[in-house]
Amino acid sequence: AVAANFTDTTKSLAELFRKETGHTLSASFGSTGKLYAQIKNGAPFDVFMAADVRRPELVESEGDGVAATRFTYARGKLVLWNPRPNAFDKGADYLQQQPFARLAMANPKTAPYGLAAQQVIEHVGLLGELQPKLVRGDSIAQTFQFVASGNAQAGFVALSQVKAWPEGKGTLWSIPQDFYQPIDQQAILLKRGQNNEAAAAWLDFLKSPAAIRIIRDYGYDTAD
Amino acid sequence: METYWEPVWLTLKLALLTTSVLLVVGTPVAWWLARSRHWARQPIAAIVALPLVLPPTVLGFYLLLLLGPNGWVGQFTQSLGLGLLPFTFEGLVVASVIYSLPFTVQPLHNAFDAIGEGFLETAATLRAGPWDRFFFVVLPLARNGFITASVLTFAHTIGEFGVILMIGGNIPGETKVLSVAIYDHVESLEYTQAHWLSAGMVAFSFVVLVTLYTLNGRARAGAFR
Amino acid sequence: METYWEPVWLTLKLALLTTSVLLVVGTPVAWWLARSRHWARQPIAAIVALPLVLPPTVLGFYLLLLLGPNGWVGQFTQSLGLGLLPFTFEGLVVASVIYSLPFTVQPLHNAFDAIGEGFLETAATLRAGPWDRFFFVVLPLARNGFITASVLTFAHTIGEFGVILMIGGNIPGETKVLSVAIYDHVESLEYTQAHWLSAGMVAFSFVVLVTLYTLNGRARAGAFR
Amino acid sequence: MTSANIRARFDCRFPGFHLNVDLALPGTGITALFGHSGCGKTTLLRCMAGLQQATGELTVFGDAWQTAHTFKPVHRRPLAYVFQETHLFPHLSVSKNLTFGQRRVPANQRKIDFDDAVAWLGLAHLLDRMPARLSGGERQRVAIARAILTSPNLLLMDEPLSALDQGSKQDILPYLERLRDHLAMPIVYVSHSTSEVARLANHIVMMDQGKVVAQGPLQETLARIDHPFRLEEDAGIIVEGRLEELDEHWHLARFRFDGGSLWLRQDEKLQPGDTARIQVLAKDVSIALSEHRDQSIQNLLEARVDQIETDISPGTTLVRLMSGETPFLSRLTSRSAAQLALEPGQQVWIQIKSVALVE
Amino acid sequence: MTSANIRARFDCRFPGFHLNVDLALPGTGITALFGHSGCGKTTLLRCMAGLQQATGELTVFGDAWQTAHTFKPVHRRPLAYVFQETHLFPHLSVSKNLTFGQRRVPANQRKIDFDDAVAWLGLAHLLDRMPARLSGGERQRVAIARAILTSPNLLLMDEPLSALDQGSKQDILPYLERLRDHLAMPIVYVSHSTSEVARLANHIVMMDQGKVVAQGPLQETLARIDHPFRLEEDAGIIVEGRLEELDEHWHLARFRFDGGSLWLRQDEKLQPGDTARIQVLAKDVSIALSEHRDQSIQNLLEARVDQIETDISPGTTLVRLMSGETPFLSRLTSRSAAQLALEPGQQVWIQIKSVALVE
Ligand SMILES: Nc1ncnc2c1ncn2[C@@H]1O[C@H](COP(=O)(O)OP(=O)(O)OP(=O)(O)O)[C@@H](O)[C@H]1O
Ligand SMILES: Nc1ncnc2c1ncn2[C@@H]1O[C@H](COP(=O)(O)OP(=O)(O)OP(=O)(O)O)[C@@H](O)[C@H]1O
Ligand SMILES: [Mg+2]
Ligand SMILES: [Mg+2]
Repeated sequence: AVAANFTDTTKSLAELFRKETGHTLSASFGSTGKLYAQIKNGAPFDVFMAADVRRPELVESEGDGVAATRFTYARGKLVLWNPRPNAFDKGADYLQQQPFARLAMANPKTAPYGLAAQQVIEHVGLLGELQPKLVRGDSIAQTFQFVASGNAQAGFVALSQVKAWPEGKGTLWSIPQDFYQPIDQQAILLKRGQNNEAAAAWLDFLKSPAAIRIIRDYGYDTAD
Repeated sequence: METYWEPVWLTLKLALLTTSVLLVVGTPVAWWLARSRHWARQPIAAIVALPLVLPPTVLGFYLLLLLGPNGWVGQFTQSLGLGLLPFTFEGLVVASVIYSLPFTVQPLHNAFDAIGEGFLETAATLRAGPWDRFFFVVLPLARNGFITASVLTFAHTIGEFGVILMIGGNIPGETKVLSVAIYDHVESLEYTQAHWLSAGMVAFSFVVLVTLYTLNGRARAGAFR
Repeated sequence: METYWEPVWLTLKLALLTTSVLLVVGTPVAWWLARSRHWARQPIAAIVALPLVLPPTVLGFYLLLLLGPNGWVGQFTQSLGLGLLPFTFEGLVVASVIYSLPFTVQPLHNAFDAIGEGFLETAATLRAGPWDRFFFVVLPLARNGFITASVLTFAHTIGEFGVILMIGGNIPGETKVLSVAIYDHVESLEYTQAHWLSAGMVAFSFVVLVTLYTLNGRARAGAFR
Repeated sequence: MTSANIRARFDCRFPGFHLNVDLALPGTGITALFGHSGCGKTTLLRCMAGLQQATGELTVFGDAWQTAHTFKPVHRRPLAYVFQETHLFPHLSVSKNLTFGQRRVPANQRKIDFDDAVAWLGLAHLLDRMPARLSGGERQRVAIARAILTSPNLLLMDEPLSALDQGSKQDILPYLERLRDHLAMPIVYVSHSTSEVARLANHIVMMDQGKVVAQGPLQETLARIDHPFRLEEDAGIIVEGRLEELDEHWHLARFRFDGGSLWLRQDEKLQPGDTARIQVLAKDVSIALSEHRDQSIQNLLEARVDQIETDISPGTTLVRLMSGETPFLSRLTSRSAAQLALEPGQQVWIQIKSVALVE
Repeated sequence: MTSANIRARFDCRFPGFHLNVDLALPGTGITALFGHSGCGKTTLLRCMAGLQQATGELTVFGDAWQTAHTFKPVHRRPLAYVFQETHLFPHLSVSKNLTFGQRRVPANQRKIDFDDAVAWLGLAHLLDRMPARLSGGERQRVAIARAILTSPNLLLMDEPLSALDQGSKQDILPYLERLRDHLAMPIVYVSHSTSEVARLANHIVMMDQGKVVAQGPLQETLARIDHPFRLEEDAGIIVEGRLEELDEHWHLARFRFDGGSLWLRQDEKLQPGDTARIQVLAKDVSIALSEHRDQSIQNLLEARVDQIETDISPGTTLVRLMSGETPFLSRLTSRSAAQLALEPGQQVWIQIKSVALVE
């Protein structure tokens, strides 16, 4: 079970994993909340790669996960993005001046990137002012679509998405890590996968340098 | 934070508006499909059913492209000075209308098909012109079809979600409808709130539907053997 | 990795199975609703329409609770030795059937309503028993209703997504249907693939629908004035 | 007269209407159901068919179709019903409509051939037509053919010939007579046409406001001049007898009955020696005090005045006369009756202008 | 005779059927449309109403309803149509059905009162009923009332009385006559009942296989003995005249016409001096070589044999006789004709058994 935002990264990783270990991986993508509900109701998943920390924690504490297998496999990087080149110089000023009609972010209640975006806005002290212009995507992918389709002029999206976007980089503001709490994405081995050596191998593989390189290539940080 | 009533109110407004718009738009379409002998009849009937085939999120995605600043509908609305539709309540209505079109047109089409030519001919000999016939013969005889169309459209709009989420942008008071609110609760593990909202919605719909069907059944009992 | 054909094949299988199951299940329900004078008729008609009201994901969520190891249906299926339904293809069929129920029952209900008692009485005097009447009088006269029911159900199952994703769990080869595949592509910004799949799906559905309507129109032209 | 093989007792209410009948109908021949619009004829047929739930009892040839406790469903009753509205199946062609019932009857119980029914009712050119493309009379003929193809033990017909012209009727009536006589199929027949009834019926049931006001065999009933039947223009009698000789040159045939003989128009189907039935309407019978041979009315009979009654209107009088044992009715103006000083027992001549062969 | 105020020419094809008519119909009175089942009567009415698209022309009182280039839509034509199937609106009560058309006619053009129509057709107790709960005849009466309440300039009726019993017909016919005479509303009337036609019609159109085989005013047409009309039992003539004296005691009235006088059953509506029309059927007329007063037939006229023709069957002969300038038809067996040695020019007595007042 893999959080939807990690879809393409997982595909690359799985390719390499198959070459290295001969195990094939079958991944089910979905939003973290949905995956969690499914795990609670007997989904046939061995590994849970969430987009946040809270759900793996819950899984662990509620006894659906194998204790002490939880770790941060990636850390998302939030960017302020406008698909047009040279749209702004300094992101903070851009937010201040607001030369846009719509600013997209993910839903803070359902998506970790949304929570981070909210923290950024609060950090720059514009929550009240920006409120009327905000549109919320259900997931970070939807948020990206809002911006990519031009319906929102700019938005808080994941760096990984901008990297994957084939039509040029546009204008980016890589938001300083201290503006928001880290978007740690944790994985955990589920009870059901306890005896599946491939599952354990996959978790180990995620920590390998080769995997970390791929993850970074896709625009994520990894745990220190 | 928004109250609970805001999404409820928004949802009702959206569902009512969508249903009304669709009844107005869908009725002539269904009538044409039922009575015309034009060669384009079958292709158009098929096109009307197509919104059903695409997953709502995907349909929403394409609508977003189409209605956005780079889509040709978006450019058209902008050139009219209407601005862009996504992320507005009007946008939601447009999207719902497109998505729910088949639910209105199909039952009406069937109901119109079932009206014998004889009644229309009789009405014509009794001096009723085309509009008159439509309002005073076709509409009452197709009543069942209208009720089904309204129920399916209304309920479907209430439950609709993927398209709304995509086009609406989840803006409280503007585009955050009940289904999105429930979804939010489920996603953020606030199951109790989700249960309450769902139960309320189901109970409300149940009452509305039973009332509607009972009124209809009573009226019908007198009309037909 | 899965081929493209796997989701296509799964989708068709699901849609065909769901439609078949629903025609078998929905026909007696619709018939009962149309002909019975039981007091529970209107409440049951309303219950049949309810799956429409809940957002698909939310409906999926409740189905998951119900069919899962802690739900009473789940415990029942387990006690029968059938195992659990969620995350299996069978589970998808069950969920689709519940979700699409209104799309089958409503058009059939209307079609059955429209069949004059006179034809049934005539058939009875011509020695046709209840089943015989049903198969040789009701079914052909309700043909339009069956076509609409099938189209709506089939198309809706193809486009269905929220419930499927929730109950199915996006498992390749088992529960990853086309709509989910498209969704995956859209989510991971693989727009080209998404476009291709969507276009294919729309084109295919269009051809199927036009063929269906044309055949139907041709057959009907002979039957009615 | 035939015995009562069909016993029907029904009680059925609608708002403002109450059907309450107790009937004993013969098991052969045609029973005509007569009465004003809305008097309950259709309702009675529906009760007999089992289409209308009513309390009551119905036994047909000893077979209990309905009792206080049992109710045989419609499709198990070996009957056929020709509806007032034809109810042809719109999705089936004429020929499929025709075979709908026939196919559901076991082959060994089929007494009527498909081709025969099609020929009798003149449907050969319509077999592939859809019902919506038929004229009113064509629809009615298809409905009749469809019903008789089930070879029923009881045929219920609700104004089956109302949409047909005289010619078509004349073509169809002989076949109904054939069903009645050769297949001994009892028919309950609703009709507003007194001439149809007079020609076809063996038994009459007269209804008014849901009640039976009179019933009985045709001949007996028609010869009673005090009868509540308001056949009006069609009052008359039926005489049974035998054909005696043919006058080939003038296309005439002599009909001999108890009380004399009459000349009829010749009919190909009848040969000397055959029994036959004729109808003599009261309005075609005039009375003379002496025999007049120099006139075109050639059927003159000596008769005795039996009974004299005022008729439907005060200006006319209905006279019953006996020629031997055979009663005749004559309608004349009351003034004629007075001028001729008619009184019971008087010997007169009756002049019969026209005679119709009934079968 | 009335002039042709309605001109209709139509050409319309169905598979296996071709309607091709050219008609000039009078602008007043009732035109009866006659012919076998399937001959195209309904199709012709539908063309006149504009319900059936056909090439052709139709002018009604100088108003072009259809020409080669124009086509007035049905609802703009001031006509009413009583359909063979009644087509009552199932969602409207009887009274709402009745007012459906009436409400759509401007108030100042309404010539018929709601309550009158309801009373004529005996619908008062049915006004709140839904159509599904009516009997066949009740439905037909509602359909007739609904049609006439639009006060049309042309009334098309397709077998309007077929589901009605003799009594109901007798109740309704006078009102149709009243529409015809007092409102001068032309009616085109399809009927299979020759007696209805003989009573009502002023003009007859006889159709066969989509063609008009004969048409003309009723009296002229009926008095021609070589005519293709197959009125058969109903062959006869119409005589116009005047009521002369009443015999209150015997409920009789003397009818004087050019050529003599006849006694009729008295009718409340007619007073001495009123003009009237009577129908004399050929089968009710017998011929005598001398005058016989000692019999019940009291209407005896001296007449001259005019023409002798073989009739519908070889055994019967139709004789045309002139009483003054008035023609009569008599049907007798050919043998009688021979025995009496009838020949044109001969003076005879005609004995008329019954006479029906037509209006
Ligand atoms: N829609 C149609 N398509 C094809 N043929 C038709 C259609 N309607 C009528 N016909 C045929 O046209 C002919 C004339 O039909 P029409 O209904 O005018 O007859 P009609 O004189 O009214 O007969 P009836 O007295 O039986 O009502 C019939 O042979 C009929 O079968
Ligand atoms: N479903 C019904 N509900 C209420 N009243 C009814 C219903 N069906 C018939 N009636 C009434 O019952 C009476 C008898 O109806 P029925 O149809 O038996 O008459 P009918 O003798 O066949 O008349 P017709 O000669 O006009 O067909 C009528 O007064 C009619 O109005
Ligand atoms: Mg009836
Ligand atoms: Mg007709």
